[in-house]
Amino acid sequence: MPRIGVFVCHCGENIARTVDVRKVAEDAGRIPGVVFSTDYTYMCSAPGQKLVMDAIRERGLTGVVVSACSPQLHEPTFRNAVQQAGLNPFLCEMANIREQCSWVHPNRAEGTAKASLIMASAVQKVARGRALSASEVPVTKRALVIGGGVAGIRTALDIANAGHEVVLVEKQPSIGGNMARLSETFPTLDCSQCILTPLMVEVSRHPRIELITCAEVEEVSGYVGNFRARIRRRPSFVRADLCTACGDCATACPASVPNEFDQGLAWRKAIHIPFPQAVPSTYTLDAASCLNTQLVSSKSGYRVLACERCADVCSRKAIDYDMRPEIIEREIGAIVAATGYRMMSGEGLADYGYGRYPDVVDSLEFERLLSASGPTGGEVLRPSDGKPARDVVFVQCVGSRDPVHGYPYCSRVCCMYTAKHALLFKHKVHDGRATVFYIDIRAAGKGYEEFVQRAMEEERVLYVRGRVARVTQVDGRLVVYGADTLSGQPLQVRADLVVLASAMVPAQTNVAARLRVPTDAFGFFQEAHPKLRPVETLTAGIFITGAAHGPKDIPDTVAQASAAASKALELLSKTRLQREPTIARVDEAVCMACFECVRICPYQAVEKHEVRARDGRLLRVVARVNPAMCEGCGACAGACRSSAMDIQGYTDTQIFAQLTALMTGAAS
Amino acid sequence: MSSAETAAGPARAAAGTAGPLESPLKPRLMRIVEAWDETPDVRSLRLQPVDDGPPVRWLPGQFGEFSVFGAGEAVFTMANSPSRGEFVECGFRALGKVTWALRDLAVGQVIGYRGPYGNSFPVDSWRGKDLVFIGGGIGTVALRAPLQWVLDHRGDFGEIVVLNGARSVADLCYQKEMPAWAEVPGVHVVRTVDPGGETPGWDGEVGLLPAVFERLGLAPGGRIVVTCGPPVMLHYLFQSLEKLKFPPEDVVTTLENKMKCGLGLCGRCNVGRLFVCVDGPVFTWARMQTLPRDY
Amino acid sequence: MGTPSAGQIHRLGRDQLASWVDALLGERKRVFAPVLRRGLRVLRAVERAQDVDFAPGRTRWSPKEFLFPRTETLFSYENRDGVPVLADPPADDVPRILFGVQPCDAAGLVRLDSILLQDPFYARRRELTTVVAIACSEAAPECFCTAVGGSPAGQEGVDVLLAPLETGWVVRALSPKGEALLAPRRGGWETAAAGDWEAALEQAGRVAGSIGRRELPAAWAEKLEQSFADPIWDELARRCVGCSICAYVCPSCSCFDVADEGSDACGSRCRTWDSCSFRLFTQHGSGHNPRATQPARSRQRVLHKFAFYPLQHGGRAMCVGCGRCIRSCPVGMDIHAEVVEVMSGRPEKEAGDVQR
Amino acid sequence: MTEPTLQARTETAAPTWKPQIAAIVCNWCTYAGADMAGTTRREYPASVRLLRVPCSGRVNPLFILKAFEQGADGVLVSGCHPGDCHYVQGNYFARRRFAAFRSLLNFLGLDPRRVHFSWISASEGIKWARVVGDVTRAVTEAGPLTDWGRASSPAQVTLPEPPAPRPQPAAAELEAVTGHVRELAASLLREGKVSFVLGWAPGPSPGQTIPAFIQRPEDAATLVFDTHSHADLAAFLAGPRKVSGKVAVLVKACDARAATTLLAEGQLVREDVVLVGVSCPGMWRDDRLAYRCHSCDGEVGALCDFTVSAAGVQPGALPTGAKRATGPDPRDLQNAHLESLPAAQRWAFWQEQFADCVRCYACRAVCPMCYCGSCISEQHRPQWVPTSIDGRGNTAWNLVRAYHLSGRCVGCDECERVCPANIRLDLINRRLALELEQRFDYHAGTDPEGAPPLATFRPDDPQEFIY
Repeated sequence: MPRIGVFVCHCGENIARTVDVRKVAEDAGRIPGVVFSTDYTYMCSAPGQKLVMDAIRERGLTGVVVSACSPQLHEPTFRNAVQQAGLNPFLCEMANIREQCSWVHPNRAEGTAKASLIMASAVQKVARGRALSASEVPVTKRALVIGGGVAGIRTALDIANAGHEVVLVEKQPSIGGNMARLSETFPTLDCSQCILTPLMVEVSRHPRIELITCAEVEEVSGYVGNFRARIRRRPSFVRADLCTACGDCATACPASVPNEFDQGLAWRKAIHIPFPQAVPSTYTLDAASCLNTQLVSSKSGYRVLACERCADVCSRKAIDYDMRPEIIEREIGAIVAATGYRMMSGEGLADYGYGRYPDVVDSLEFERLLSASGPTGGEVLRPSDGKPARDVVFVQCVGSRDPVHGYPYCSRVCCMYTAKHALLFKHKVHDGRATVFYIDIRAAGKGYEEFVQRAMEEERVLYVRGRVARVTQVDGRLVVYGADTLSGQPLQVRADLVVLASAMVPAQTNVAARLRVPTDAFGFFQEAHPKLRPVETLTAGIFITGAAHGPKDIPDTVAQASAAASKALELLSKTRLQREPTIARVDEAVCMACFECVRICPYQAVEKHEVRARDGRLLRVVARVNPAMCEGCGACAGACRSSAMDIQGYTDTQIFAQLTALMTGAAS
Repeated sequence: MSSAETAAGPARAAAGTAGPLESPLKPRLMRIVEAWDETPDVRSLRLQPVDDGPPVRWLPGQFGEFSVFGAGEAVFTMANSPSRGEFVECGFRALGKVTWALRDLAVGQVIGYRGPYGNSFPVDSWRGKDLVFIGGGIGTVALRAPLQWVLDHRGDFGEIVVLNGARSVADLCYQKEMPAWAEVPGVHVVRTVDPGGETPGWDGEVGLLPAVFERLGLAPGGRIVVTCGPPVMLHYLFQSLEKLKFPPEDVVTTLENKMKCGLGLCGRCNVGRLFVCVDGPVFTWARMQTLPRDY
Repeated sequence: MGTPSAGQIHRLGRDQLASWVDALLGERKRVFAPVLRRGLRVLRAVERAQDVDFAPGRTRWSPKEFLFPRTETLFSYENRDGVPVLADPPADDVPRILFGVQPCDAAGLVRLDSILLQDPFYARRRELTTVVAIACSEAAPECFCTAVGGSPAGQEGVDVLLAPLETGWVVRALSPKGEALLAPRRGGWETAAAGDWEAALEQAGRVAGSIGRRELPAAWAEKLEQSFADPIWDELARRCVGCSICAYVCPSCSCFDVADEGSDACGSRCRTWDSCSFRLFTQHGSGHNPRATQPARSRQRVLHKFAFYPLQHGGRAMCVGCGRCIRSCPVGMDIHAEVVEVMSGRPEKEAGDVQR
Repeated sequence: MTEPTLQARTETAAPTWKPQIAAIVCNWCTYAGADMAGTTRREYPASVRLLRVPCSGRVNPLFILKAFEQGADGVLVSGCHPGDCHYVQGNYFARRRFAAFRSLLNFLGLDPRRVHFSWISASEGIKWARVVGDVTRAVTEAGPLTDWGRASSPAQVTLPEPPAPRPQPAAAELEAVTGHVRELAASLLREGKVSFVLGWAPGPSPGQTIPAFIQRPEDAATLVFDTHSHADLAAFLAGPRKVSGKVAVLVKACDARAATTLLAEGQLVREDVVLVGVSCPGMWRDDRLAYRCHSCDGEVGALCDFTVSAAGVQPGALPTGAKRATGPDPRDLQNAHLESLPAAQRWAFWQEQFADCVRCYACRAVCPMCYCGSCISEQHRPQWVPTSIDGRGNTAWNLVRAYHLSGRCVGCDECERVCPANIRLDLINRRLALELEQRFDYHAGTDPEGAPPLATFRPDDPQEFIY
């Protein structure tokens, strides 16, 4: 039985000037269920709050309506006050008669009448309210980081350094990601490996980081604080505990294939280590290129090994042809996706001759050509014939900002690395000629613009504003057809090497699907809010960082990695999670299992729940809301035809009663 | 046909020019003078007429239509005996629109009441006999009126056993009153909860009502069994009674079919050719055996 | 003009019937008569005789709604400072005439009377109502009044019976109310020729003969009641989809719901048609439902008409055989066929019963 | 109905009359925007009363209906701009629902000046004041809403009746189909592949067929297929009418679409049902081709396990090749005529139809899409649909059902066929289906895997109706 108190605030003159507050309080007194109503100058003041608290205690109020200002302002104040007086905070409602009444309606009669209706509506809402309490879920204090590039490394280290366990899963045999491939980094030109390797080593040695390479997250179930990850590790056929990375096996191995770490510009053996500084520092036998083609497909039964040279030469007997894929399951509290990017490939690059002419390379390939540890030892040699390149043309916005051939977005880093490429090239080939085709120069980072200016002015890199139409080969030399939009002239430039600043695209799109979090149209992870929640996803407990979220450079990636780590830590720092109680609830008796709610819920908070009889027989399947994941938006309730779904604190019953009160002043 | 046949014609004359009619479904206004929770979901109300008219009269077992204006009507048996008839009491569980609205009302608020309707417990025919009251859950509410009647006319009846059961201790109705019942000489009160429903300090019985009843070892001879409870409980209780050879004529219960009018008009409470609201709600088990299974 | 004589049978030309309707309207009587509206033949309060459709055949709805409205306010309430104030609905004392209904509909009103006359609202309207029925000149395939003791020229519940002749109508008052209705007109009306009435009855007899459906004897009631637990009901009503068309077109179905319309501040308590075919009709608040399945609900309607009601009300079936429920049922549920089917399946049936 | 049960509002438009407008607004944007208007003391009419909900996605469009029922003269629903939703997607769903519901209200002839939608951000106090001003002006022009649940004047509408594109089929063709249906039914039962065959059999009235549940092979001979095999038997596949056990069901083109939708909504277990498509020459109603059949070539959908035509039984959903002549859909022609009328006349037209509704719920009972075990009309906390059989309750019921069918109705028109009050429910359902077709390129009953149109969105969905 409701016993509601209504407290009408004058807000000094702010409300009282145009609203007859006494009349509103009197009107309140006439509403059935209202047992106390009064007005006061400043309800939010200490005496005002005491008035509310005393009335709750003395009159046994079961609901409170404060007719005052906007709930955005003082709802927390009064909910706190009523809680102190022993009343559930969700049984306190604000009737906003200031911002939405006295301040906007100068006519006293109209203002007063409307204020009474607003108050009556709040009374009806409280009268049909129920005490709500936050639900709690436990938190597993372990994070899963997917992707071992610089983003994943930084996140993993931050979380581990803060004292929580981390499972770092990397698809490749080594962590390091694309950053390990880079030669030097803009704008400081420090060596990429030199700054990354220490972090990689720190990861490998960290007592709280479990590094799982050659592995992919296959399935994630559960919810915030309580995920369960199923990780599949491919066999490396080399026992990490025995391998000393001596390299004898690779020397002996007869099978050579292009080295993907060098973007295919060099060769490696079937048994190999991706690069000298790889972490873990262990050789891996690549089953796809090994002569023993049955390694993976055979089911441990009858198998003939065609070649055992690596095993023969391995003094530690680390080679194990019988190694099988391994399923690793881990309980996880928070997940950070750092799956990174790859360079755009395919049809969109055809006009530029990429794939047709070996001397048309993309920027990551060029990084390897520039790298001292790369296939050419840092010399800029043409892939076609290994001769030094003297004329190099750099093309920006290849596939980026180009919805027709590629993607509408800007890849953000190309302007800077192209300047770096041109500059490094000029450092290596002093009399070389570097031409850059660009549309705009976007150099909005610390020291970035200066860096580009340096390339243009000090290194005399020729910047041509215009798009490149195509690249062909004439008489064995590449010709770049473009236009100088500043002069309006068509332009042809001969080149020994053409470097394409191709668009950055998401490296993996299946991870988002496995995590059941949305991506944008291009496969980049969708953040929960573009401004306010940039490293969270709509699914509580799943965070994103690095280029998986969108193209970004190393400083931004590292900053975001730490941001994601801090959001994950916020979660892991709690033993139990408190969730807002104003969330969806299903009347399972009414649910007809059309599961539109499941389709609609942006948070994956609605699940199909099997109702079973005592004997285990499946009776029916109904929707059920996971309180740990529901944010209370109500999109499900707005769709539910049988009205099985309702939002606590904003129930259909409350809304109907409020509408009635707003229109008639009465209860429904 | 009476007076002058006016221009309006004979039909009008036949009807007369009487004023507005009053519906038999129009309730009397009653004020809530007391309200309390029996269990977490069973609530009791004590009502008194708003007007100064004659007191409300009824017989044990009869029911009324209680209404909240704006929500509608619900049927409850009068929960108190007319021998304590200065008030009308009812007990109910909040299950639908009306009962939820009723539950939300405060002392002092006014509701509608009409009745009494239906037949009553044949208390006169029980004179001199031993009685067993068996109430399950909310069903106990329907037994309170005849029980109070019997207690108020203690001398007229023999030994009395009250078996009051519920799913759990918290769900047991009339826990506050049971000690007083037990104090009346010759009244034996047995409380029981379903297995799993007991609390650590529970000193009553544990077991389903029919089983506990069997354990009591009461012999049928001339003993009247008065019972009310959920359909499934009655089903098993009747099996027990059959096993113990209680004559069906000596077993009395009430049927709780859904009703709207209480007058045998609205058509929904019938069990075969009988209307529970008029021919019931009190039936002997013997009578029920002649009825189609429509309850 | 000669002295009108009670009991006299008259003969009306085609136009005379219409002018009678107009005259009744002129007396400020409310006349409900068949009209064609949106492709429906329905009874409506008419404002002029030319709107009336005197063609034979049933109307979509029975006339019961004019005595037992679809929704009716029982009283209104208003909360005045915490105390509800109740007010009775305004009285409506206008005399009314159900003009041109079928004899089965008139019989249906008699069934309604047996249930609802104890309600003063119904009783008042019933008192104010005079029933002018038209004897049927044809039977629809679903008609079976003759199977339940009725007739195309049935007189039960009829105050004035009109029967079609080749060239007009024969009119006869069958009750004091009917007499009273005819009294002011007698002077202007031609007396029926000898044999007119008989000719009309003969015509009705021919119509009766065209109804092919077998009799459903009142004596079946008890046997039907015993069929309650027969699994045949599950078979028969498997296709029943649970709408309430049967109950709402029925001239004798009278079940209702009582519900409040409005807020706690003001509103009214209303009585609204309800139907035994709805799940919620008998479902308890606890969720228990004595009639949990659609066949169980369908059985209730048949048994109410042919077993429970006759056993309560002196033998006659509640059904008057108008055939509306059969005609309008979305899935062709046939109450007549159901009764026959159940009885033919009763193991203890008496041969004579079914043959008859 | 002639008894005075309508509780019409008797309020009249006095010169001082001011409208009451319900504004349902989201917490994060519009409510804050309204606060901003207050903080900056930007005056606006006091006609608008706010109801705060978490998100415009929380707004069940039926709240709008409820507001009118409770006496609102106008309704404004407002949320965050697309892309700004606090819950990211709520307003996108809301936008689709509002488009459907608004189109329904427009079609029924509710004065379009009474219903408004807007996106107003937390910083747009000025926009809030302006929108409230505009809405108030529009509702004031529309005047007091006095005809909710009733027609204020006779509608006097005659709908055009187009000629049928094809004649009645030859009896021999129907007999051949009937023969094959019987054979197939008998063999399915004989081989124990199903426990029931659900088909059509002759009914008690001449020319009528009724749903038949055939259990024994020898009873298959009672099945018929003719131009009156109206019943959409998919209605027996889900919800409270669902037949238990493995069942073979005969479906026409429209019924097959219903089965497809049931599948899409997870109500059918595909393995439990054998769908037998019947090549349909069109159904006849009172000697006219049923409206829905004019534009239908009779070919069953791709889902069927068998297809029966005069030529015989084919396994799978192969086209029978018996493509029938088609013409324009008469429902569209009639709707076009209705929409050419002034809104007030259209409102009167529909109110006259709804006034005859007796709430027998036959429309619901025969509808394959109405599978809710507990229909919203049977729920009383809160009371979505008033119980009373009057203009108010009937309008609520018919609006609720129409909205709940939007994007789901496959146009079998069974509701309209069985309606004892001849309410043209087919026109309403058709109009909404067309709206969703045009807006969202969605055709109900064609894709067993696709998301229903109101359970999905595109960020660039049209929003021409939103301020």
